[in-house]
Amino acid sequence: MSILTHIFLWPLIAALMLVFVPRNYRVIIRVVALAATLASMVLAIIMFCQFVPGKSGYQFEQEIPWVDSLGISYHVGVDGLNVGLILMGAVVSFAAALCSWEIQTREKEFYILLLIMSGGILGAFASLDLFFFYFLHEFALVPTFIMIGVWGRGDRKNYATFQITLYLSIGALLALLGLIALYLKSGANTFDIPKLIAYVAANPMSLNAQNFVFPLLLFGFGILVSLWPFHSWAPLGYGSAPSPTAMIHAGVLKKFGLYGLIRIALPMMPQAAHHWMTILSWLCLGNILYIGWVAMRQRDLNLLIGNSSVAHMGFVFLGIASLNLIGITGAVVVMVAHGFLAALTFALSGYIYQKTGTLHMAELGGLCRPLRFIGTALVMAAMAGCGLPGFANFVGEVTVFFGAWKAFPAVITVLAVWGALVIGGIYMTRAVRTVLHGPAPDKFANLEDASLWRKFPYALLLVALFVFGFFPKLLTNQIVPDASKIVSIYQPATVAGANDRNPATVHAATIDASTRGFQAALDNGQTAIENQ
Amino acid sequence: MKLELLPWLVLFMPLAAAGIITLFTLHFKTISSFISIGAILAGFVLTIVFISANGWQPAAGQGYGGQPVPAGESICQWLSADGLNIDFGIKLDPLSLMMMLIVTGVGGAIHVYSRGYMADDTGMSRFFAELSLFTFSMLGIVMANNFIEMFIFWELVGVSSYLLIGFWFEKPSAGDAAKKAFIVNRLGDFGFLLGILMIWQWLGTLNFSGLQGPEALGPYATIAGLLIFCGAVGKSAQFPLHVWLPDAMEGPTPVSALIHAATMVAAGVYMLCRIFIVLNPPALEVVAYIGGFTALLAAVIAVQQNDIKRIIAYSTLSQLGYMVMSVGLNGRTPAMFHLTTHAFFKALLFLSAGSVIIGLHHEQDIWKMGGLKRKMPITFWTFLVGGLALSAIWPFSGFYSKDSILGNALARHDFEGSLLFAVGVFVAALTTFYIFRLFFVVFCGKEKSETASHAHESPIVMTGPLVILAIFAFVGGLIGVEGVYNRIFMPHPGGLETSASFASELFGPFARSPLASGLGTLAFIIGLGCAYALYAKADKDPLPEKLGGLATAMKNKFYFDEIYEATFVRAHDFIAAVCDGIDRWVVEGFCIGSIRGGADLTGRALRFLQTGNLQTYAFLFVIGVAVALYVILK
Amino acid sequence: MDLQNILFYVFSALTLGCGVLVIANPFSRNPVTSAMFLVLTIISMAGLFVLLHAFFLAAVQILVYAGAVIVLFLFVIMLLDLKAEALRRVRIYGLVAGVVSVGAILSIFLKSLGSTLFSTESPPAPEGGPAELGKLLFTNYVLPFEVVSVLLLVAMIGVILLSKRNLD
Amino acid sequence: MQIGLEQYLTVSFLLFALGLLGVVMRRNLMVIYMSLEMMLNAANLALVAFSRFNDKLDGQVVVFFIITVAAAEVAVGLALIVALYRRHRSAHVEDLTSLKF
Amino acid sequence: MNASLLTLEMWVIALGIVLMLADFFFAVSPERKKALAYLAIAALAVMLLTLLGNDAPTGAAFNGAYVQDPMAIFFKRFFLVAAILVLFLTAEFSEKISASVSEFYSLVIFALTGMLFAASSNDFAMLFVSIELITVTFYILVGFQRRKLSSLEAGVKYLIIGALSSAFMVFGIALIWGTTGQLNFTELAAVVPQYLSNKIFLMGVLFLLTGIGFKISAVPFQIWAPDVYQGAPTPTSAFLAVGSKAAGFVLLLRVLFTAVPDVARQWSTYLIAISALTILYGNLCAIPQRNLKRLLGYSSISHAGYLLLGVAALSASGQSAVMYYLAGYMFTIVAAFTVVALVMQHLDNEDISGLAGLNQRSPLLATTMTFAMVSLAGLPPLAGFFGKFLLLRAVLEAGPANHAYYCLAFIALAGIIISFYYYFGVIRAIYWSKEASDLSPIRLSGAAKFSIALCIAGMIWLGTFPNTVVNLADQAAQALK
Repeated sequence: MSILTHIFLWPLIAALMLVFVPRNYRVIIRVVALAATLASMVLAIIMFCQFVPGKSGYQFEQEIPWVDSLGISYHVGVDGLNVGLILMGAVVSFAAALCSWEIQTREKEFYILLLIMSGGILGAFASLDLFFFYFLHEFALVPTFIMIGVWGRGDRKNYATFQITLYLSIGALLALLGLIALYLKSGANTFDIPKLIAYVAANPMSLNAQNFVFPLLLFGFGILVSLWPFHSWAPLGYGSAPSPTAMIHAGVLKKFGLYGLIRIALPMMPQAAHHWMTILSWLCLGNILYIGWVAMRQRDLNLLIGNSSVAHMGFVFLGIASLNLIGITGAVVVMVAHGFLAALTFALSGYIYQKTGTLHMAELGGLCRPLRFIGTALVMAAMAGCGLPGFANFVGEVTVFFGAWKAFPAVITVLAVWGALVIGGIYMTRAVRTVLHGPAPDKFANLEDASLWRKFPYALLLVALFVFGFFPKLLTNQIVPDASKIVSIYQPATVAGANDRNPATVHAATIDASTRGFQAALDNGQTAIENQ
Repeated sequence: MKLELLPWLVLFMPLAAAGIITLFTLHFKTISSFISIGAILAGFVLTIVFISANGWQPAAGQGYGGQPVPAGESICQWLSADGLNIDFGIKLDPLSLMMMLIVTGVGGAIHVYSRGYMADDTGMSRFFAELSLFTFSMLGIVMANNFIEMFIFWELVGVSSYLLIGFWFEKPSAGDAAKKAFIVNRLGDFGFLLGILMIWQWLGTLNFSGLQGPEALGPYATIAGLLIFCGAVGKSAQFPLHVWLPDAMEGPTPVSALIHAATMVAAGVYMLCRIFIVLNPPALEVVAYIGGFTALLAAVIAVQQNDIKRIIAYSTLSQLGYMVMSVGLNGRTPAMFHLTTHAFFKALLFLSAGSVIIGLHHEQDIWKMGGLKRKMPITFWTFLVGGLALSAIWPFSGFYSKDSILGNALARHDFEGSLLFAVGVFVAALTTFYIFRLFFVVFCGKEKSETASHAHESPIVMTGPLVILAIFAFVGGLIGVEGVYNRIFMPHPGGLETSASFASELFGPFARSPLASGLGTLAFIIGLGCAYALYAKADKDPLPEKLGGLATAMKNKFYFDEIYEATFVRAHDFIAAVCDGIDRWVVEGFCIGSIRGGADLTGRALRFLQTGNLQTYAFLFVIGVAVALYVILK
Repeated sequence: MDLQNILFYVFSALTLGCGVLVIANPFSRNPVTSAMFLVLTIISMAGLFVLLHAFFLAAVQILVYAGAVIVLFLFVIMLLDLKAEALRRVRIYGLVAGVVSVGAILSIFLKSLGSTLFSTESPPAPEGGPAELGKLLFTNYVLPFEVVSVLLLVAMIGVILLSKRNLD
Repeated sequence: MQIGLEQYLTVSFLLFALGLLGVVMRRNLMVIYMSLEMMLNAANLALVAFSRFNDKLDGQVVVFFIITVAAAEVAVGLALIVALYRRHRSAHVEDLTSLKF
Repeated sequence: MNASLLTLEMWVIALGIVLMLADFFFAVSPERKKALAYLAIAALAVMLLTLLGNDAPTGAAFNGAYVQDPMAIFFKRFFLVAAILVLFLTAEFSEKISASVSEFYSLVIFALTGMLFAASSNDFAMLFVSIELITVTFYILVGFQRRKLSSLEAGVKYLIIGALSSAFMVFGIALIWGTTGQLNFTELAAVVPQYLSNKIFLMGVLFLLTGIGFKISAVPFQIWAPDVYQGAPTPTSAFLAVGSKAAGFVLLLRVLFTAVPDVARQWSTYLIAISALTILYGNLCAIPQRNLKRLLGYSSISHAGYLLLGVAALSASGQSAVMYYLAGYMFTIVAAFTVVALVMQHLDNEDISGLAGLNQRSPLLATTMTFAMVSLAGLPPLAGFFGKFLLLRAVLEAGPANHAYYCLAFIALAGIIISFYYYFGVIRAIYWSKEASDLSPIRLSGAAKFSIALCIAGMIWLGTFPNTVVNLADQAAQALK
């Protein structure tokens, strides 16, 4: 039994157990939920440490035939692309479970749904079978709607529920169509992703087939990731969601679509990808700039955070769209980093809401004084949000910029950098200024700061951000080998691509060689050759 | 122990200090302060030890993967994906070592000073944590061996200055100032990052050791150079991004001294010298003019400011302008030399001003001071030394550095050089004028307010650093700083002037460029004269009625803030409003609304088929059959 | 123009005429008259059956339909004394709609009927007597026959249930 | 002319249409039900005619079934209508609109 | 001629008669009547296990009028399980119809007989009589609650429309037989190609399909469904939704793919259109619906549309998808109706608000309803999801042949999304509606708990371990050729 199975099965089993626990045994309910998520987090960390970067194929694999006639099998495994995501998902789930103390009503149902969410999405990330990949994500998605509907906050709760349900269902179903179409048109008659990739590599799909399937996947997954202009569900939904839900959804579930693009769409449909990625590169500017501007206008902290998390998705899309190793590596790093960050910000805003009863920025102010820890954490989160070094986000974003610079005409990268550095800076500092700085209203004079136990989730997430921000190699060394497998089919294309602007690189490489030794010279020489 | 480790230690001790303070000793002010001060002073000592052991030009450090690394670097890989190799390394050469000395030395003095200055502030632990964080980031900039690493610390100093400016975050003005500083710096970094991207694209490497002349950058050399320069413009508050620095005075005075006078704002100049090789003549020209203009503009504005710290802030701007100008005029040694001396005397000036402010219980308007000579003698003298050094009169340190800048400008014998030389001389006069305006108004004459009359001298913990800095501000020009910089900037025998006798050193400038030094001295005399004539006895500013509109324009900093408010900020807000409107009304309102309403209406309409009347049902049934028949059989 | 043809026209005219009178009787809209005309329709149709050599079915038609079904109808009508509809006026638009729709169907009927050609020569007529039918019924069609018996049983139960006096 | 299948089919079609018309037009459940019977009879006629001209008896067997089933159906249907009338005092479709929308 | 194939049917008929007779001397008290139901259930279970075990004999009887092929067996198993679940439901419902409940049981059994015959009928005479057996039985079952006017009204409506449709069907049979001279499906299939342009023949097929369309409530013959579902006694509605619809589908499959495959191919576009319209009609009308049983009526229309997806795909995978989907749909819809029966028993109307506070009154029922709705909405991990997955797969598979299939797939998506709207409305009413009138806990008998558990288990099992059923359905679909 693979460790992966344990990682995502424990929360589900716990959810099943909770069904039979009477609703008034609150302590037991919480303990079970925490224990399960903790277990999966510990297992995920172990898995992450045991993972051997660059080893060919998948690790911790397990395969059980499921529906033979359709070629569906239960197949889990990790490579560099999803190992980080699984770790992130497990950590965030645990943090979310910890943050669920803010839920006072119908705890039993809440914890059950929360466990379903975390277990399902971890399974989705772990699974190497198209069917289970989709199945488990959808399984994790449904509780989101119910949680927002039942435990949501704010007067637009119902509308938010309606909208998020509508959008995400459309997205998921489009993706489903795309996956089925992929399965049919590839002709491999299996849902097993590695087999599919191998098969398609051997006998590629026709251009028509690709151009039919790829948009379905792109926009299906895109809607799930709030790709501009299909984003309007996200801020509203997160604004009215209870914070644990927002944490898991914005942090983990949202990454599913991106992961799907990288894992499934890119390796199988190179030609279509080329055609669509240019479009995507402009759409993601919509995320980065447009949503950034929208975020500047927000008067509600949660809406601002929601918008900013939508804007961050733009960087991932940009990295994916660049279709080169640097960009995709960066994209994956941003996915992981943003997972932690989004969870952190929503947890913090949840705390503030719980203490002050409002997230309307005009009513807040000067919270750094009473809530010293929360305030500091929020400042850190804001800084991470506008891509400050030291946090994992910076690593990912800067890598994405390098990838995009290599792939696209300069203007795209220029605008993206503007969005990241300037616009991000503006709305984040505005938020800090209005919420944390300035004179504190008297009614907030003696709010109680987070107690030691409640500091834990925030600290956990911050530590994660710092660790990957200081030692990005922990992630990149695992990502690069497998990402390079994916981009390898794009290399001839990138030569054709708009990327031959530097004759001097070879020269540079030789100069470099004198300083950095022959190995480095070789690398740069290669890049130079690729770049021409 | 291995000496190679010392620099790493110097770099990371402040970070450790910051971490320890935040995590453990937030509630113990004294311990926190000692940790922080200890970290930076230890850094100072270790740096000296290292230099004395390895000399100014250390041998090869170590790299990863057994690769040979250039002299003085020790590297470890930070991130690598195919074309992109980002190292984390430290580069030790005279430039960085000297900067380390300045940062740790001056910084150390300021740390000690803050111990007294912040003594009665509840947030002192936080203050020292952030101060240590800043020290770490600044050292990082200095020691960085590649662009990304420098950019990382570049951003980190930005954020630590953000935190320190906003230290008293309850004050709305402080919060706003912090925000402004951050965003304006971000504008600069925007260009910087793009410049880095271009460098990487063309040179395929990010390491400073891999840099090559502008010809390697092909047609884009100028753009790349200027983009990089943007970073310096933001950080060193050059025109047009100079607006944040005066506001930054909202922070505690030690912060102004350390970050906004001695070290951080100088980082831009340092960076320019570091990557000087990639700048091509056109770019350099722009750099020079920007610098010169900033120097002039700031000096003019300074003449009409009444806030003691703002005056010094503007003088900082104009001195930075000197340095940038000098870099643009291909004089890196003068620039760095002036940076060093400026660090001494500007820190000194700020700290003295801080001591005045403390003495007057946070009174900052110079027209409410006066007659402090008797009440705060030490401060008086130290301030005088600082002022003389700033206004560059022989034999104060400022004289040598500024003179070498002017001399360098004159030595070019071209229009650009001469023009900027003239500007420099004029600015020198202005400098003397405004600093002594300040000096006379604050220290001489009679008390102009109640608080002034009850002023008192500051404790030793504050005056001590003042004295030390005063000494350096005095002799700073003669301790061979210039020689150290010459080691890398012009490594020909003529550069090594340490061998020369002290006397020739002392009068060197007059021998080298009599014109420059002569005019400089003349400028000083004129400035001092005017200042004395106007302000020695004045208890209100006589200039406004003399200058009229110009004075008000100067007072209002030539309305730069207002202009930016009206253009940049407005534009962003407008676009934001538009996007928000689209989002709210078109996407959410119209699209979603119509889909939802459409489905709902169709549903309600269709239900009216179900009249409940059997006959209608039968009728519909028959219609259905009829249609089907018609469709199928035509 | 032999006797068969004449009889055909007579019977079909009767069938259709009475059919019309069943659904739209200009003189009375009393269900009883409709029922009576239905009897006539069925009887004349039995005549057509005879012309088609389906003697047994003709008998069954008269016995079962005219003898049982319609009598049942009459019983019920008497039981319920349905005068109500007589008082209600016909809804014109409903009538028009009905006529149009049914007319459409009918036109398609006849069009397609005209378009398909049948063999006009009449083959040697099969003897639709009881013996032949019975043979078929109890060999090939015994299974449907049995099912129909179940159906009759169900109908019996149903009728008893639905018209029991005591509402449970 | 020779009377062939066509004529018989025409008659049965007409009869069927008449029944249909009755179902659509009349509002008395009894009469509607009679019209339905007419439609069944039209089918019977068609079957018998076909079996005559196809020279097969299966059609007549089916007619046999149809008649039986029709009888059963009528019994049940009338029982229902009676029950309804008892409960509702009306056998009129326009009074049967409690279930709608 | 091996009549041994009919053993099952014979036993079932016998059971029906026994039940009816038992009423006279055995079922004197309500408890005993309930016991009668459990006896019937046990008997059916035994038949399911013994007569339709894995080695159920296959073959044909009565010169091809009756076939016992994998598909017949699949559907017979299906009908038996459905009858068992419905009998459980009836037992819970019995006090509403206490006087003649045992007749109700026997009628259910007789309807079951009709369905069993329909499952293996292979010629038009069989088709006609079995459909009539089902329909006539349902006339009675729908109008069973004579105390309620709505029940009678539903009965009469079902009667008239049913009779109308069967008239069409009979006429269709007449025309088909008249033109081709064939009553047997298999023999008919051989001669169909030469009649493809014969309008009388096509008309006949159309009328036949009209009759079947009425049973599966496909547009434009869906109009009766909401009224009847609402008015009929709840067990009857459940049986209508499951049994009668499934019988319609088994006949539809047989007719389309065994009897007139060429016509089916010729009409694929019309099938697509019908399916699309049915989906949209059902879902759109359900949006503003407040009456739960009526809502389920509309949703059953939409599900008929989904099922037609598989039929329209004209492929083996489509047919097997239909069968799988029916299996999942059975557990789901019976669960839903069981909850309705148990919760709404004492309410006069089945307004959704009646569910308010159900999660306090009976968590089990609340969970069941939620599961049912989630499964109907087609969300993992329940049966509905995998069913829709298979159907969509079948449709997309047919895509290259005719691009209308892609549009059909998108319309199906639209329908599914619309359906979320009202299914979640039900869930919301259960969990967070304010106006909970009474919060008295609901007592559940062991049998009820058992049947509910059965339904939930079925939903989850089909959803998570679909392999077995999918394989069975595949075999059945293969046999259809």
